[in-house]
This record gives sequence, structure tokens and C-alpha cells, in this order.
Amino acid sequence: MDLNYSADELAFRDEVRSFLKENLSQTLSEKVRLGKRLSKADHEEWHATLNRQGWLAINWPEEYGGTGWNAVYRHIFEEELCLAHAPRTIPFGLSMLAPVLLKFGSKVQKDRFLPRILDGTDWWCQGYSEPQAGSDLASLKTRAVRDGEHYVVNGQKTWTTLGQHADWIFCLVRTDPEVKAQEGISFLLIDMKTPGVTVRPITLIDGGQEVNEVFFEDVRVSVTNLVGEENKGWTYAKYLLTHERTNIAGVGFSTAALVHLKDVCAKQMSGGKPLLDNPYFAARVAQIEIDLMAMATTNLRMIAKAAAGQAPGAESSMLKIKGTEIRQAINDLTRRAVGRYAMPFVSEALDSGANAQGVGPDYAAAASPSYFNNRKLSIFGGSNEIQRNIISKAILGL
Amino acid sequence: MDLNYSADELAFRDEVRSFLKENLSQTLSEKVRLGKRLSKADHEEWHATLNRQGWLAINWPEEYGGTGWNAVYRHIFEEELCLAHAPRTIPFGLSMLAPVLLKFGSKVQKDRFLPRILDGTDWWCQGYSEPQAGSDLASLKTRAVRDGEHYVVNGQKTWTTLGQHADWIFCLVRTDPEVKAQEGISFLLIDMKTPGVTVRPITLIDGGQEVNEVFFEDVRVSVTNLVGEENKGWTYAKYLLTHERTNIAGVGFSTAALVHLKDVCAKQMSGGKPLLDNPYFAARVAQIEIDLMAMATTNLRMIAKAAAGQAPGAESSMLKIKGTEIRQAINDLTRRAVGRYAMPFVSEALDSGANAQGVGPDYAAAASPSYFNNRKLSIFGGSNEIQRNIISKAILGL
Amino acid sequence: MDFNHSEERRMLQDTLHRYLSDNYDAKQWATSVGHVQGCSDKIWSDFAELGVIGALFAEEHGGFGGGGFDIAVVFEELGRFVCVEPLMASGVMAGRLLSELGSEEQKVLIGDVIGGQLKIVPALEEPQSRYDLDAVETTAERVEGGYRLNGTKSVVIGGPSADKLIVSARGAEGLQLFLVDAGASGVERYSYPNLDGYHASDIALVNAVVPASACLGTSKAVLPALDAARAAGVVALCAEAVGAMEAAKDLTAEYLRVRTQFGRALGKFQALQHRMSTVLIEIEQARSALINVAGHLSAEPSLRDKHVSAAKNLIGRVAQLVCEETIQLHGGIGMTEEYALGHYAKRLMMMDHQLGDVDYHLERFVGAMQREAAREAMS
Amino acid sequence: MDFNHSEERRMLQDTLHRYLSDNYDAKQWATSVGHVQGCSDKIWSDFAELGVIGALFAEEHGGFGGGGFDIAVVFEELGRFVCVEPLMASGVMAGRLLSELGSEEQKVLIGDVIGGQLKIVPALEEPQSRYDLDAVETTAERVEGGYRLNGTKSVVIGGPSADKLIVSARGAEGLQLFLVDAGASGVERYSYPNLDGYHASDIALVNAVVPASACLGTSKAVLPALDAARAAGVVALCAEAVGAMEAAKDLTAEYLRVRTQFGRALGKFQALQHRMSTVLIEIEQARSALINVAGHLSAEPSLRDKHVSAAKNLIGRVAQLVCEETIQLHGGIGMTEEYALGHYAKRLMMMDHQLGDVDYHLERFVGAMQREAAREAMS
Repeated sequence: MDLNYSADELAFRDEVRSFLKENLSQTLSEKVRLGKRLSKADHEEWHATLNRQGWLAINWPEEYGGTGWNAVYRHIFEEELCLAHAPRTIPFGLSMLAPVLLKFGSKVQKDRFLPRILDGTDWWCQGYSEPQAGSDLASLKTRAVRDGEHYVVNGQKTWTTLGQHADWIFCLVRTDPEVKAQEGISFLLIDMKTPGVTVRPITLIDGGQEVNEVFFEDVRVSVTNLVGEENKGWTYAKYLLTHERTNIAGVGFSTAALVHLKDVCAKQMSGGKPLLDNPYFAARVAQIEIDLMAMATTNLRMIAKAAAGQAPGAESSMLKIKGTEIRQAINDLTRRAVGRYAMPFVSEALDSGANAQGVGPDYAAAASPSYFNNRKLSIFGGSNEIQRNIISKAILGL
Repeated sequence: MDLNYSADELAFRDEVRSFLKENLSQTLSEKVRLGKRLSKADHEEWHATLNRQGWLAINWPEEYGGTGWNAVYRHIFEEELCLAHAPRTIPFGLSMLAPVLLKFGSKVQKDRFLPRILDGTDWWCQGYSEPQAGSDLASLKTRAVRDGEHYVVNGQKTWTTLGQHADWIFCLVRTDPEVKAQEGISFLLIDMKTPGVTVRPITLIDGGQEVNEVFFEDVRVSVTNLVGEENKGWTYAKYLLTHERTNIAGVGFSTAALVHLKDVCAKQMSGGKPLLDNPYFAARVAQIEIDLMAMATTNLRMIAKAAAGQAPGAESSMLKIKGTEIRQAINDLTRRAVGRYAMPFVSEALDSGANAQGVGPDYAAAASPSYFNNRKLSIFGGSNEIQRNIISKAILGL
Repeated sequence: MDFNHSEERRMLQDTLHRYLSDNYDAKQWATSVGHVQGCSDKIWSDFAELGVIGALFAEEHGGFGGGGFDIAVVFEELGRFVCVEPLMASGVMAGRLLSELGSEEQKVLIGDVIGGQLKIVPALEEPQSRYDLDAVETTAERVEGGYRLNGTKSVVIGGPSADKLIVSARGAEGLQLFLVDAGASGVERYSYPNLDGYHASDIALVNAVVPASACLGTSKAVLPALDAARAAGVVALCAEAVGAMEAAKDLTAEYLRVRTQFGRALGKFQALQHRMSTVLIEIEQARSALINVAGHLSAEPSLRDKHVSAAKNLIGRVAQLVCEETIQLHGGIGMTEEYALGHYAKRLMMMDHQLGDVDYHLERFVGAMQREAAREAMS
Repeated sequence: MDFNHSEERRMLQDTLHRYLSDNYDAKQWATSVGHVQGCSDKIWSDFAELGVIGALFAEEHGGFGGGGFDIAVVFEELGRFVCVEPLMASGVMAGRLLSELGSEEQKVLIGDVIGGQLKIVPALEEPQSRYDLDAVETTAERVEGGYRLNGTKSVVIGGPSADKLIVSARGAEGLQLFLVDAGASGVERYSYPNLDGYHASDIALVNAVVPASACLGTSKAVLPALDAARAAGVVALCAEAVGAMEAAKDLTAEYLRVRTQFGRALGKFQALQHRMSTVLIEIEQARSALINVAGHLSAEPSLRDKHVSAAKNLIGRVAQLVCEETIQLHGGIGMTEEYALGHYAKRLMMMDHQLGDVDYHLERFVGAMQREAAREAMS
């Protein structure tokens, strides 16, 4: 038993740190720290920076331009990025589509799409959920009907994150409505510029427009854009859901958020003293720090297992639940810490590079919006209720 | 809207208080306050005291020797008894069997049994649960087979509270195994001295023996001891479960327990000061007091509804859940408050009138046993899970 | 003991309910929220006409209510419709201060408030004061014929539409209150919407000079009056919360009935049922806490404030539970601006930041509890 | 980074597990609990022979372990079998104090402890001291050739079977520790069982005279050594808790699989499934907290104690959750003394009262956090 990183791992961590020091601009990290909405340009800038360093595709094998890192290295890297308030890389191409293509895609597909993910040519988004298919994903209804060398797609996807920026969308579509729900689904790649594709942004309660509805009306998609076999899409989707979930616990995000919270507590005064000196508030912060300390180790234990080649089972469900609970609790405390300035909402002041003036201290503007935005954590990526079903099945074997 | 008692109600409360002052011995109330196990004699003494005053059967009509009080008067009475640390009257005869007899029993049964409940001749216990029929009460298996003018009863009951003291037991028995579970059940009165009845005490984790198993082996019971009609027992049992649950919230018990907790907090020192001055502990006490203040009003609202003749529905389920949560939380805090003296367990020192010496302050001995004993609150009387099912059905209408 | 509202209050509540049903739909809400002042003149004058503002004032001050339960019935309805008109600021808080402390001349203004022609808004808290009404750094300097005010008031709800402000400031005599014209020279308003749709202002007082007659009450009376006004404000907020929670719960129950997943209505899943039952139970607790605080609004201050802190703490906790659980039970749809639930959720959380949050009131309640225990130990 | 135990520790754990499976059944448990000293000589000497006691001591003191994870593997197994033998008191706490502070002469005793011939038990806390090891009112008065001790030590776990005690007392030089024969004149033991089956004593020291050579360590070294010993004790308790929780969880999962109600296994009810999943998640958290504290047992004191408080707080909370949920999920059967669950439940709760409860350690953690923040504000 050894809780420490090896010398190599420590050296790697230092390397990441100095990279961040030199390459992550203060402007960009401040935006992240203060919870601003990043622009497409912000994302593209950071994507390019990482790509230049060769540190973009941390889940890919080296032959395709990936880093080839093991789970521990990936963890160190991701944690350092969080702590430095680097933007999150957009996962849809890098860590969701790419693993599926690498495992199930044709050579042509890999050669065509993977380099364009790396160089930023293609921004991908995900077309899974539908209005009537939320937790019950397999009940999706978007139809793809074969017509010669094309599929004709009709239907609607929703909750498509950053779809407004996307060039391509990978979709689960129904190709056989006659069989059991899971058995008639295919995995299809669709160019967002194809006639018949419409994107409608959804405004969330935090004022942001990060998700979208995507409509398909007689959209013709070449059969060469089918991944793997027809009607096997559910297998690929499941592979994706269980694959590469090292960061599912969000420990790095929570750690960064806790540092931020304590910073806020040091600045907010209560009864003439820093808020952290108030025993009632301090007890709340302490409780969550204690939980996070344990969570970090739970996370490392799972990572060590993954690095040793053991597939995560119900463990990743546990990480997802506890991880989101902790992040949401920190967001909640930050909202509380800010006090009355948690109320003002100058939405434009949250936009990247906006000139609009916020109200109160700079950390106040995003406190409540972040609290509300991160309610999504327990809903998306398989709701926490779905995760609990998975855990109970594993433990109770019923 | 008026949160105050009327002048009449206040006068009644004063009357109850002076009655208690004169008739509840210090010895007895101290046993209750300190969580000792009461002896049969203790119970009988208090039963007789109340009966002398005519205040024993608070749920019965006056013609049978009851008080005829409305829900508000009953509430005032019960609350005052709790606050004065009076023993709880044994409910099985008084408030469980009697309402069923009054509503469904024959005149002969009423005339025979009711006076003997009042004068203490018959101590009743309840024969509902069975080893395989817990929350799913209707799945009970104890059989009663008609044989001339008798039923022959075979089977087993469990969790029979204070059955070791009982003279009679009222039982749910299966008289028709062929029909739907609920439809083949009868309500039968059985003399505990009948040959074939055996009582085996169950020791609980607090060291007490308040519940029992009761075995029936070819027990012959006269058909005159059948209440109402054969195979209608489920209706009577359900009537009993929804009837007269004014004290289901246990607000009086919780209030008395909170007073006791604060008393403990005043005596326990932490860092040289009374424990209530410690902000962390004080916050826990405050939180539960705040909950109880609201609960008391929730309770009064339901009582006012009952007094106005409206039948309680899902409300009594709500009272049961929240009421038990609060009582259990107070027990938990009392255990914590006591500190290290929550560990010693001199079981005999908890017995009524025992000479065995306890350890630490007098309030310490029962702190942990009470905590464990009151885990039962969320299990018995329809577990809190069953109550939640009832509430969801009422609100969701599904 | 009687937990039924009086006939008059039931009528008032019914009237307001019908009015809001007919007039305060999503479109009107968007209009009010979208207005630069965050409210609607039409709705306001209707409120005045319906007697909704008058119900918040005692008869001796020209109203026909003013009790805790008058406030409660009005604000429960406002909460049910997420109404963002600044009635709490102007009708309840400022109204109380005027009624309590006003000179005869100042009390004349109450008539205009009740009539809807005048909005007066309290500007009490400051950037550093958190929830403490006594932590005032704004200064009142005695000058020829009046006072010169300097300082900053923060997140003044209703500020953008206020005609007059009641400003707290510290002068030679201690804490003082002043009636200040919102448009007066030296009063600078920076106005903005809050996350829940209410609008507010940060107000800088830069050498704002007011006449001596602007002084509201004697210095000694100020803090007790502020506590009393806050108590009334807390009744309003708690009632608003209960109304909003009921609405959010109803929306959620309905959603669980109609939304199907895995071939069954969501409401058929026991885990969701049991969570919904907790929501229900806690809303009943919240309603009881509201009844307690409304019923003790005229009690002696220490008892009143114990109920104020108990209610604001409990309802703050329940509001958060309701917000989080109803969103979670809805899933993604619960997070969209288009769907009504989010408006309730945001209002329920933002209320925590008005007049003291869950922790602030827990701390105050602890203080009261400890003082009580110490008194008992003495006796 | 490696979360696997070393080969030696795995072997130790396996050996102990097999031994307890074979020898520590319900009957043995009842025998130990029913014994007037609350333990079994046979089990104790087997522990010595198996090396279980030696594993708690470093090689330099004649043991072959002594690290945080040595303690952890041993006590996790003890917890799994609700073993009530006083190994924590004698093997861990007293062992640490002797190893840390003992003179050469005193350290000789360690051999006998490891060999199982001698039980030494710390008697530190007092009726008024709650969980504070420094709140000592027992006095040590200098007398000819030694000290005279007066005071009361409370709930000394392992007291009834102790051969020697390590007693803390306040003398002219400050806080001191003394090695006292349990049977010495002036040492009065009142012994009793605890609710969880462990036995303890209240010990009155009435003019108990000890020679100067009984003094353990210098006064300056006492508090740091007590903190270090407590840290080791907390590792033991946390590990014991994790073992007991795992066992309680397994019992409950099995019960949910086999018990049917309403025609279905209880484990098919989603509300119960989801609660069971919480139990599972929190036990993983508890295991991580245990790893953290065991892994930092030799870290510098402030870091070590931060983990001590974090682990004891978190595990105390989880223990309560596991106790309450596993009982509730069982229903009545979970409350009977005959069924094993109750033994785990009682042990899990009583542990909270050893070496500082959930609140005590929360407060200490807050203190550490605030000091850290203050240091950062300085720098």
C-alpha cells in the first residue's frame, strides 16, 4: 500500500505544471475560475494549444496521435488542468466518438475523422437523447431508412451540448423498428451542414445556451457514415458509456471548486470576521472537504484498478454519484458564501470577453448560475437514479 | 386562524396538570424520565390511578366509561402526560381492541370485555405480525379451523409487545386459505391461559424483553370470541390502523425528550463549558427544535381537522414518518451528548426498582439503549416505507 | 385553536388567486421581468384596486389587515404565480417602518402607498453587511437643516421602481433611518435583474443631502423597528416560498403521472415515489413553520424572532430540497428556462439570500436557545 | 501509488481471518462477552502466537509491523467478527505510549505484551474530560521516592483484564503518565460491560503511591505522544468499523435477496435498492478514509491529525448510516439480540464514543482548516 506517486509520476506532474504555467493564459484561466461562459474561440484556442503539445488525445493510442498514457498519467494530467482552471476539452470527438471509431470504425473512417478531430477541423456533438427517450435511451425514435447508398433520417435529438458550434454529430438512430428496442439501433455520423438538419438552442435556467435540440427532416446520410454494423449501435453506445471514465468523479473540478470556495470565504466577511471563522459555515466547508478527501482516494483506487487493466464495473457508478453530490454541494456552499450578491444576474457579464458590468465582487456573478447549471451533473451521463439501479443490481444480484 | 387554546381548553390543561401533580409519584415519573424499564406493577399502578380519575379510556364514548373528549382534549391530555413523564398507558386493550369492539363487537363482547379492560382485570396484547408476514401483513398464515363451536388455532405470532404480561390476545387468523389473502382473515380473541398457547420472549439489542413470540398449538377458541363476521378481519384491522391516531406523531414524547436532552446538555461539559454552548452541538439541537416546532403545528392542524370530523388520510402517514424521524434524532443527540458514558451497559440498572448500580450520571444509562430501542419507531405500526407508499399513492394517484 | 383563515382573508386570497390566474401568465411574467424596472404599472395599480396592498396595513394606518396571516395569504398567492412585483419591499417592509416610526406628516405617505401611487423601498443592507441590519457603514453627517448621506446600499430589491427609499445610516446619534427621494441629487442607482426575475439596485449615496424632516423615528427606535419589519418581511417570504413550493410540487406530481420511461409512468417507480413523499412531508412542515411565524408576528420580540429564525431556517432548507428534488425528478426538462419549474426553483433558492439565509437564522436561533437555557439555569 | 497490501500483510490478514472464522463464532463471542473480564485468555494467547499482537509493533520494539496498514488489516478482521478482545487498548494505544516514551527498563515490558503475558491498558479520560486527553484532573503529588495519585478514570476499555494501567495525571511538571499496577493498593476498579460487549472499568485512584520509576516519559513529551497514540487508536477503530460495516452490509444484502414480501424479494423494491446503493457508496468512502489515515500515521503531526479527524468524522457518520439503514432494511429481526446484525450495529455506534466522536473531530478539523487558511492569508 502506497498513497504516493512514483518519481516518474511526480516528474510528469511537474512537467504538466510548467506547461500550464507557460501555455495557459491568465485571461483564459480567469474566465474558467470565475465561471464565465467560454466562447467557441476560447475552446478552439485551448484545443490548439494542447494539440501543439501533443497532449490533446489522452485516451488515444500513440499511432493515431494520442498520448498513450495510462490511467494514472491521465488522472494527473486532468487534475492539474482542473487545478489550473484550464478549460475543459470538448469530449464529444476526443473521448466519446474516437474510442468508438478506434474500436469499431472502418479504416477509412479512422483515417478521415481522427486527424480532423485533432486539428480542430471538426467539432463533434452527440445525438443520443430524444424528448421521449431520457433515462430510457433505448426507446429512441429517430428513424434512419435505407435508400440505396443513403440513409434517410427523420426525427429529433435533444440536450445536444454545444451543438450550435458543431460540424458533425454522431447519432443513435433506429434502423429496425420491428425488433427489441436495443436491437434495432445504429450508430451514424451526420454532417451538420446536410440539408434538413436544424439546430434550435435551449436556454437553461442559468441563462446559458449550452444545449440544443437538433431536428432531422429527410436528411440523407451516406451509408459510408455508418459505424460498424447496422443495428449494432447499442453495443457501441454501451461500450462508450463504460469506457474511459477516469474523470467521472470530477475530483479535480471539485478540488478546484473547493479552493475557490475557501478563497471566497476568506474574502466574505461575517460579523466582522472572514466567513471561514464562522463555526456554522466552517463546519459545512469542513464536512465537504472531509468527504472530498475520501472521494479523492476512492477515485485513485479505481484508477489504480483501471491502470492494472481491471474493467470498472459498478465502481464508476459509485464515483459518478458521490462525485456529483460533492460538486453540487460545493456549488451550493459557494452560492451561500457569496451572501446577498448571489442574487444579481447580469447574464451578459458572464459571457466570455463581455463588456457588461457585473454586480458585487467578481466571484459573485457565477455563483448562483453555476449552482443551477451543475444540477445537470446528477441528470446527464446516465442519471444518478440509473446509476443506483446499476449498483443495486451489482450488489444485490437481483 | 388562531394558534391558541380556548379558555375551556386552557382550564382543562390546568386540571390535568394539577391531577398529575397530585397523582403521579415522583418515583414513577423519574423512572420514565430516566428511561428505565417499567415493571408490570408500575403499569398497573398508573392504569388504576387514571381509572380512578375516569381518565383512562380517552377514546371511548362516555356510556362505556370513556371520557368522550374530542381530539383537542385528547391531545392536551396526552401531551401533558408526556411532559410530566407519566408512563404510557398500554394501548392494546384501551385504544386498539376497544375501538374495534365498540364498532364491530357484539353486545355480549362489549359488556364482557370493556369493563375488564378498565378495571385492569385483562391485560391485552396484539397478535398481528408473523415471522413471514411483516410489512406484508395480509400474508399471515396462522390458521383457525372451525370445529363445532370452536376454532382450532395453529400458528405463530411475533413482535407481541408485553405479551409476557397479557391475559388475552386479539389475533388476526386465517379462516379461509382459498380466497384472496385479505379476504380469508378473521379477528379472534384468545385467552392466553388456553392450553397450547406458549409465549417466548425476544431479547432486543437494547437488552430489554418487551416483545415476544406467541405460539399456538391446537388452541381451542370458542366461536363466541370471533369479533364481527368470519373472514372480515382485515376490514377491522384496517379500521384500527386508520382510527384514532392523534398521538401518532409522538410530539409530546419528542417535546419531553428534547427537554431532557437540553437538561443533559446543561450538565455535560465540553471544553469547560456546558455542551449547549458548543456551537457545533448547539446547531444540532437547534435544528431539531426547529423541526419539532413545525411538527407540533403540523400535528395540531391534523388534530383540528380530526376534531372537525374530517378523517385523516395520508396525513397520518406524514405525521408518523416525520414524528419518528424527530424522536429518533433526539435520541441520537442524547446519546451523543452523554459522551463516553454512553458506552457502559449495566442492564439490570435499567430495570424498575433495581438495586444494581449504573455507571456515570443517572441520565447516562438509558441513552444508548433508548437510541437503539427507538429504532423500532420507524419499523412498527406500518414501517415508514409502507407509509411512504401510502403517501405517494395519495399524491401521485398512481 | 383554529387553523382556518377568516372569511375576509379567504375572500382576499380567492380574489387575488383569480386575478393572477387571469392576468399573470407566462407572458405577463416575461413582460414584468423584461421591463427595465422589473415590474408592471398595470399590475401594481390593479393590486392597489383589489386591496392587495391595503391588506398589508392595519386599519389605523388606512389599511384593512396588516396581520401576519394577511401577509401570508397574499404572498402565498404571489409565490404560486412567481410574481415579481416588489410588494414585499414596498408593501411590507417599508410599510411597517413607516407605520411604526413615521411622524404624522410621514404617515400621510401610507395612503399613497396603499393607493399604488407611491413605491417606497427599504435600502438597508450594504456590500459588507451580509444579513446584519446593524452593520451599517453608510454615514449621516449633520449639516445645516438636515443630513448629508454617504455610503453604498446593495441589492436593494424593488430599487429600480422605487419613488422613495428608506435608507439606514450611522450618525452621531447612532443608527438612523431616512426617507430619501430616489431621484434626489447624490443618489445614484445601478439597476439590474436578479436571477429569479426580481429587479434590484445598488445605490450609491454621494453627499446626498436630506432635510431634517426626512429622519424617520428616533435612533433608539430604529433597531427594534428594523427587527419588526424584518419579521414581517420574513412572513411574506415564507408565504411566498410555500406558494412556490406547492406549485413546484404540483407540476412535478403531474409530470411523474404523465411522463413514461421503460414503459411505465415515472410515478410508478418506488424510489421516485418515496422521494416525492419526502417533498410532500417537508412542504407540510414548511406550511406549519409559516403558520407559526405568521401567528407570532405580534408576539413579544424575543418570541417573535425565535419563530422568525425557525421559519426562515426551516423553509430555506425545505425550499432547497424542493428545488433540487423537483428538478431531479423532472430531469433535463426541469432545467429549461421555457418550462415553469425553473422559475419556481430559482425563486426558492434566491429567497434564501433575502433577510438572512439558513445559516444566519440557525445561528440566531442557537443564540436564543442558549440565552433561554442560561436564564433557566439561573432560575 | 499502490492500493494493494503487501504480501506479508495479506498473509497476516488471511491467517487472522481463518482463525476467527474457525474460533470466533457466536458462542465464543458470548463466552468472551459473558466473562467477568470481557475477554478470553485462550483467544489472547492465540493472538500472541499468531503474531497478531506483534504485528502492531515495529521491529525495533520486537514486533514485525507497527505501521498504519498493519493495524488496519488486523482490526478490519476483528471488526468483521465483532471481536471484543481489548487489543486496541493494550496492543495499539498502550503499546504506542510504551514504545514512544518508555525507558529501556519500561520497554522490556513490550516483549511480554507481544507475547500475550501482559495486558497494559491506557486510563486517560475522566468523567468530565469528554474526549479531551488534556483535560486531566487526576493529580500526581510528589512524595518520598515517587508520586501519590488521586482522581478518577472513566470507561477504561479493557480495564477489567488489565495487568497494568497507563494513567495520566497532572503534577507540578504538567501532564504526566504513570505505569501503575492494576492491583496496586489505592487502585479501585469498578468494572462492567459496555453495550457493544467490550468490558470497561471506572478506576478510582485513592492515594495510590507509585515509585518514581513508574513515570513514563518527560512531561513535555506526553501530549505529543498521546496524540500519536490516539492517531494509532483511531486507525484501529476506523479499520474495525470498516470490517463491521462490510459484514453488516453483506448480511443485509443477503437478507434482501432471500426475504420476500408482497410476493417479491425485498431487494426487488427500488426504494430499498437505492438506499442500499447509498450504503455501498458510503462504505467505499469509509474505506478510503481508513486508507488515508492509515497511510498518514507516520506523517508529520498536523497532517496526520487532519487525516485522523477526517477519518473519525467520516467513518462515524457512515457507521451511523450503516447501523440505521441496515436495521431498517431488515425490519424487526434486525433489532433482536439473537441475530448478528445487532452486534455490528451496536459496535458501530459505540465506537463513536471512543477517542472523539463525529462532532469532536469535526471541530478539530475545522480548527486545522482555519489555521491553514490563516497561514495562507499571511503568506
